[in-house]
Amino acid sequence: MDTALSVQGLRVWRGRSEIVRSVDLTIPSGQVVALLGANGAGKTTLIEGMLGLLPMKADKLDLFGQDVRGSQPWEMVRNGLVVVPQDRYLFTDMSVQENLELASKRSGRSQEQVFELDALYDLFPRLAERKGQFAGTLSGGERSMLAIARGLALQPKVLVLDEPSLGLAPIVVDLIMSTIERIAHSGLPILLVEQNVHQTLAMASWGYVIESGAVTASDSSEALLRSDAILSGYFAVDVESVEGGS
Amino acid sequence: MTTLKALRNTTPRQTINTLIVVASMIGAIVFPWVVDPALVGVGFIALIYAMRNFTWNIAGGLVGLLSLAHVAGFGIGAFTVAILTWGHGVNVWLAILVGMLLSGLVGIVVSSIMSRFGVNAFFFALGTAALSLAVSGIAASWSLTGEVDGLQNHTSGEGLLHLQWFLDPKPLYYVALILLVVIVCFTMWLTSRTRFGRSLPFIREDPDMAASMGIDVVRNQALTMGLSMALTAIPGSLIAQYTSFVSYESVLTLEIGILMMVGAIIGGSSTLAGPIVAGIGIAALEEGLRAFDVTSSSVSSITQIIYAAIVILILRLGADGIVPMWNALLDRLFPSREHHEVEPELESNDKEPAHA
Amino acid sequence: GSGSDGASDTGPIKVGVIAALTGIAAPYGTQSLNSFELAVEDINEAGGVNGRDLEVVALDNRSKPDEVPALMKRLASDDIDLIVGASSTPLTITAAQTADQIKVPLLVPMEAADAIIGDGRKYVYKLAPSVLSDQGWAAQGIRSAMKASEDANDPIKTASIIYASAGAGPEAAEAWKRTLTNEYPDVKLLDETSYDEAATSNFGPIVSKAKSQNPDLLIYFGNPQGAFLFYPALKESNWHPKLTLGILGGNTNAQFISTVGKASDGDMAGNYWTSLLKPGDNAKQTPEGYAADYAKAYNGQVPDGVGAYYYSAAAVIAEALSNADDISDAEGMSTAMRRVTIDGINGDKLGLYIVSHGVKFDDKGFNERALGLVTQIQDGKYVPVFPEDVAGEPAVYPVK
Amino acid sequence: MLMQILVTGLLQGVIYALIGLGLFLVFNVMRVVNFAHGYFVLIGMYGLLWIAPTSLPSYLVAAMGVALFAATFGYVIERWLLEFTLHKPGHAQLVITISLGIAMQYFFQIKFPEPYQTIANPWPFSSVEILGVSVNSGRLMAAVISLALTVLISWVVYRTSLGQNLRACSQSLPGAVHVGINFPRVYRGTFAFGAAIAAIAGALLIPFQPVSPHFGLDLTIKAFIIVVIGGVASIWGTVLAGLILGLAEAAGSTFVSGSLTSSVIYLLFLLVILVRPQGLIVRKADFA
Amino acid sequence: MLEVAEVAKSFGGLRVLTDVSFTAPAGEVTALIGPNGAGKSTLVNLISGYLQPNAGRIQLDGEELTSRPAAKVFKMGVSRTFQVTGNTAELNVFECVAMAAYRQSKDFSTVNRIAEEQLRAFGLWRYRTRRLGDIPTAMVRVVDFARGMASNPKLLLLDEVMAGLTPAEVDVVIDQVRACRDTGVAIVMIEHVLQAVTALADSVVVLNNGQIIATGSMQDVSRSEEVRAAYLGRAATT
Ligand SMILES: Nc1ncnc2c1ncn2[C@@H]1O[C@H](COP(=O)(O)OP(=O)(O)OP(=O)(O)O)[C@@H](O)[C@H]1O
Ligand SMILES: Nc1ncnc2c1ncn2[C@@H]1O[C@H](COP(=O)(O)OP(=O)(O)OP(=O)(O)O)[C@@H](O)[C@H]1O
Ligand SMILES: [Mg+2]
Ligand SMILES: [Mg+2]
Repeated sequence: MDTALSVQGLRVWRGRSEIVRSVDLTIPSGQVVALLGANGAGKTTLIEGMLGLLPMKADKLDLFGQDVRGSQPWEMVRNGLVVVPQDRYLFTDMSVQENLELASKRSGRSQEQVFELDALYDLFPRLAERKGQFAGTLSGGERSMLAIARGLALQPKVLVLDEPSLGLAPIVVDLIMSTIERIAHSGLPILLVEQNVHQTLAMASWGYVIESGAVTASDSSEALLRSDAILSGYFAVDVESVEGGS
Repeated sequence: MTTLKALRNTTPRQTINTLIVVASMIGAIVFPWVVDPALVGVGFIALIYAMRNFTWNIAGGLVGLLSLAHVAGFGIGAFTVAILTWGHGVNVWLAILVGMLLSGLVGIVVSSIMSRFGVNAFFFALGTAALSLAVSGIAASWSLTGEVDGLQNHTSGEGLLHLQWFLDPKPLYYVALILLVVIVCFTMWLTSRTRFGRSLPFIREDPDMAASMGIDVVRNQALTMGLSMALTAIPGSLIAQYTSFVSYESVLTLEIGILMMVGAIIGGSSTLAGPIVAGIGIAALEEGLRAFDVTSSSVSSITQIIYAAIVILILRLGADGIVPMWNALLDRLFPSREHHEVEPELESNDKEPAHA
Repeated sequence: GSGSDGASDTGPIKVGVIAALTGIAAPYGTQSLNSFELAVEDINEAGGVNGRDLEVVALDNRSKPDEVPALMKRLASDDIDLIVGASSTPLTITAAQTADQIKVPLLVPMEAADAIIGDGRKYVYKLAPSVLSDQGWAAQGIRSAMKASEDANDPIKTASIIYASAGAGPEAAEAWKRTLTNEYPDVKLLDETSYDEAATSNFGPIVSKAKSQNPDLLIYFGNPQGAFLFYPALKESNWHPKLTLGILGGNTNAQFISTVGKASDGDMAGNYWTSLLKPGDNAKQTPEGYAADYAKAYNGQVPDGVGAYYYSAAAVIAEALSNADDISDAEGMSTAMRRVTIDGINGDKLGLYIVSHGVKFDDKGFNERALGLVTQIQDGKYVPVFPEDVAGEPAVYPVK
Repeated sequence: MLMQILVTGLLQGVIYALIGLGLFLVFNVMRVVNFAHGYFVLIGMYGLLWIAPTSLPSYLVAAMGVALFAATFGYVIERWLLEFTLHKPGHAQLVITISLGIAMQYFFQIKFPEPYQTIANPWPFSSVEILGVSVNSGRLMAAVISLALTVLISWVVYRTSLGQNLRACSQSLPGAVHVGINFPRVYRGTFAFGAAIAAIAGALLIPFQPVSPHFGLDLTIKAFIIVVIGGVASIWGTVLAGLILGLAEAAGSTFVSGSLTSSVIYLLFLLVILVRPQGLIVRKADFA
Repeated sequence: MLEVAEVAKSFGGLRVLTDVSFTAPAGEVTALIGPNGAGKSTLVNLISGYLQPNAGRIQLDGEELTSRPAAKVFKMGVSRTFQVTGNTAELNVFECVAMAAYRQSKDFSTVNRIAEEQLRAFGLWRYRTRRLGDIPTAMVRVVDFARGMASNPKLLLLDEVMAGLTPAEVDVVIDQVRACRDTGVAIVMIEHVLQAVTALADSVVVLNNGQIIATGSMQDVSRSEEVRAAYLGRAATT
């Protein structure tokens, strides 16, 4: 089986409203899959649902061929599904170093360490400069870097990045994008949520467009770049203007 | 005014709740005439509980100041009446005003000192608890407050002017009821209509953001605390008149402070009605549990355990308290328009230009 | 309540009890209600009063003074013309105030500050002596201690007072000092310390201060939470005054001897009561018998003077009812109370009155015949030592 | 005299520190203000009263037993009564623990109607002289054992990965989930542990401290004072605050008269909150 | 006009801003760009009264802002948005905007009217009854922006309001910024979304390591080698 993660008929609720309705999604091993969609389309909700943080139902939720429905979120993480959350959720009163140590220690039981701390600091020299500083006082961009580094320190088998470039300077965005590409080449399957369509699709092999909680298009990235789906699903601001347009 | 209308779409829930409020108002008015005369005193105590919880909630719920200093306000209200009216013959209404003023002053000072130093919510609770305990200790050792024996009312005037009726509890009951209604209306007006009142949720949730909207956080917090404590002095004064006796053990125990907090929270501290519902509910529950045969003293302890269990159960069912739980229930039974608003609604003037 | 409808003339006579069954004063309230009910059972067994049974209607005031007025009014509206209560001083003050307002007599069996009666009330009767009064436990305690030392030809020369600042502490201290200066001017008071019970978890420092002054007589007041720590601390200090003198509170608590153990030996204290009191000739119930009955009825618990006073209060009420012309209303009841005269232990008609002094209420409502009893702990028992007419054994002086 | 105050104050303070520590852990990790904490101490006290051990070995076994029982009890309470409130805003947990305390208080009142009892001193010696002050063996051993436990606990929190998980949960719950920490287990464990420490403290107290059901609230408040003064940043703050409270009480009962002792202590406490709102010990980031 | 003169700020031993001076004229958009951690948000915090500078002065139309508390600064006409949203989840969208409108009027109904206008202008009207926690994250910053406008400010500080918006939404906000600028407000905008900077900025200030390394128009600064190396990277060539 060469799919890393595969979901079918995923439905996720926030409070009493069903935000994600019947989504199918597959991440093949060693590939980057893009998840695109307007604000509030439900991307974050979908991810949190998969992880088990929100109430959800699915016909199928397989991680490396194993049914993981009903697993607790921390079990998912320990099984290798690592999410870099949109809200970052850093340990604010711990130093940058402690944040990373904590993550790498937690992972370091059986697997070999693919991402050593030193390698992570090489990746984000900014963090190396801020080693001893509390995570709570980092700048917006520094937080994003730390969140990504922490995710990598957990030695993921599948990596989900929720808007990793949010608030990052263009030069760092480039850096991150190329890093993601490099990591992906090393065989780590990645689900990438981004607003930066072109850069994202350039890197991804496959893309999904999600709109009001449902997948409206799913295609190879080349096809997607040329498709109407991007125009109607992604650039549209409101459901009503889509309706008006169609 | 279209704005207001749009904001105040009456939902079935609001209609039902309005009906309940009207019904309970009528109930409260006729209560003394339809029940056993001895129960009127219980009704009075219920109103005191409600008033205590409600006034606590102005600071505790609306601004999130988990205060245990309110018992000091309650005690100040009681002791001021005792010292001024019983001791020096000052008119009781005047004494109540003085008590409110003093208590409010304490509130303002406590809050402005504490928030100036950036004390967080739990520490605020404990700091104010310490204050109350200190005040209680002082009252127990100061001759002005009667030391451990407390003060008694030996005056004999009766009537509205003296706020005293020795035999019939009905008039005092109505005074409490009217004061409660006035306090509630005033608070409703304050929180929905004035800048000060509308700023309170911002202070509670995010003081930093509040400051960026020109809200003087420290000042408004202090004023709310002052207002809240000043109003808490009222039930204190009424209790003093009712029992004709105050001492540090009767009006300045930390237990009272905790009860105010507990009452407001199980009722639903995010709502205005919650603390009142809880106050009346607790009084009714205490009365109901009294119906057990108390001749064996352990039965009395068992009722306390039952009481605690009921409180836990209520919160177990809905952590936000009784009134939010009730509202959620109504929303489920009678889904309203608001519910559909989760979907983007179609409004003609709502479309922004999609492309410039 | 008033009105004498025919039915109630033959039915049981209801007596209200307001007690603290929960809350801070619960330990007192519980014992008092238990004892009162025991007494009512005994009275009814003995045929009741004028052929009518007594019935107890009890309400729990939860140790909250603000609940008391409503409870009193409820009892009154339930046609109850006599109320007994109400456990601790603040509760009793509110009860006394309400009693005067609603004009229903209130019998206060136990010690409560004199303030409950103050300059006089029409409807309040206090059975026990006061801490403060000249015949009270504090004054009697001093007399007893002095007498013991004089009998031993080693009169006390110096004394120190240590007392808890809450409860009866300040009143006791005042009475002790007054008695010492008025009656024993030769005794030198070395020191007077009041301490805060809530903040004192170790009496080491306080005891070592007393030790450094080394008084002959160490006078102490504390509630159980204090006394149960103070005496062990005294023992640990390897110093003992010639005599320790206490009063009520912790020193006479039912658990005092068993918890404090050896450290309590020889402690003299103004005490409500002890089961070693000699019964009177007319005894239907003896102090020892009461203690045994109580233990039997309530899981082997040992009662102390609080219970004995409530037991006796029931006897006082029976006495009042049996002499009364008219008990159909509160006014009649009050008159009946004022008429009660009991000479001493078991001096009532039924023989159920088990405390050491007699009963005769004065105009204000205080008991003229109330007299503080003093006991000393000898061989793990409270032995009555003062006044002489009830004393069992001579007092031990000096201790050890 | 001064020596006397110092010795009694410190011995009492160490026990306070241990009691405060249980509360500190629960507050710090779960943000739960456990108003029933003092009543968990009573579990230890009444538990031993009920078992009434007569020898040192049986006393130690009994102490272990009550700790185990308290841990189980704490676990159940956390699991069924508190866990559901933890992700919600508002202060439901506060009221729940208050109510739990009330229920426990009256339970004890029913089960043990005779207040203020202690057990026989289990230690083989009765008192010793320290710096010229004679000290009851129960107090001395309670302090020694408390100190040892305190050191052990701080080692766990600061030196083991278990402790790191605790601290992670205390700072960001979602963060903890995202690095794969089973936070409900951490929560339950912490709460159970806090209850066990409290019960042990109770077991250490009962040989010399008579117990009554009302003692619970007193202890809760003292524990809070300690935690607040100590600050949430470090265990050592709690320990220091415990010692300070012990000393303040010892000095207060000698030098301040009457009911003002508590008032003075509470006002001092208030002052500390104002001067050091973050507590005595604040952890600083190092700007290396 | 906002004048920032020789401002410096450090945290503990860490120097975050050194000797920063620039002006932001009324009716213009001044873009503040620079790498992460350059000190941009810190500068906004200094101007809006959340932090006090260690040195230097900040003035608005000749009035001193330096070391004034945040609430006072707001009253003097400075509105800001937050890059990192705090505990705002429970707050109501309408109330947020209405609260800010109190700077314009004390009257209850006027305030509500202003709030309504702003919400409609920003396309947020449909969210009016919602909690901030229930609306898409990126929209929270747009609400912040609307809130800023409702106060009729002299100076508006926008800290990455476009982050996380889709290109189309960015266009909408760009229009709003323009409209706002045209009413004569001085706008200081921190952005990493170059699409917006290019479209809006009348002048650009580039911060790096707490120091200004370039100022001028977008074309000017993007020609600078230093800016490219520190900030723009590949984006400069596309
Ligand atoms: N607590 C809640 N209750 C109801 N609806 C909610 C709640 N929280 C969020 N929503 C709604 O859920 C929808 C999906 O939000 P989600 O955060 O998943 O979107 P997203 O695609 O990740 O957007 P973004 O690009 O802003 O991150 C939004 O419309 C939002 O308004
Ligand atoms: N309270 C603080 N204590 C210590 N360092 C701080 C504090 N606040 C900010 N810093 C540091 O100051 C630097 C500047 O932070 P600032 O938030 O101003 O950056 P920024 O330019 O807004 O970056 P971004 O574009 O990533 O948001 C950062 O390196 C940050 O870590
Ligand atoms: Mg998202
Ligand atoms: Mg920033």
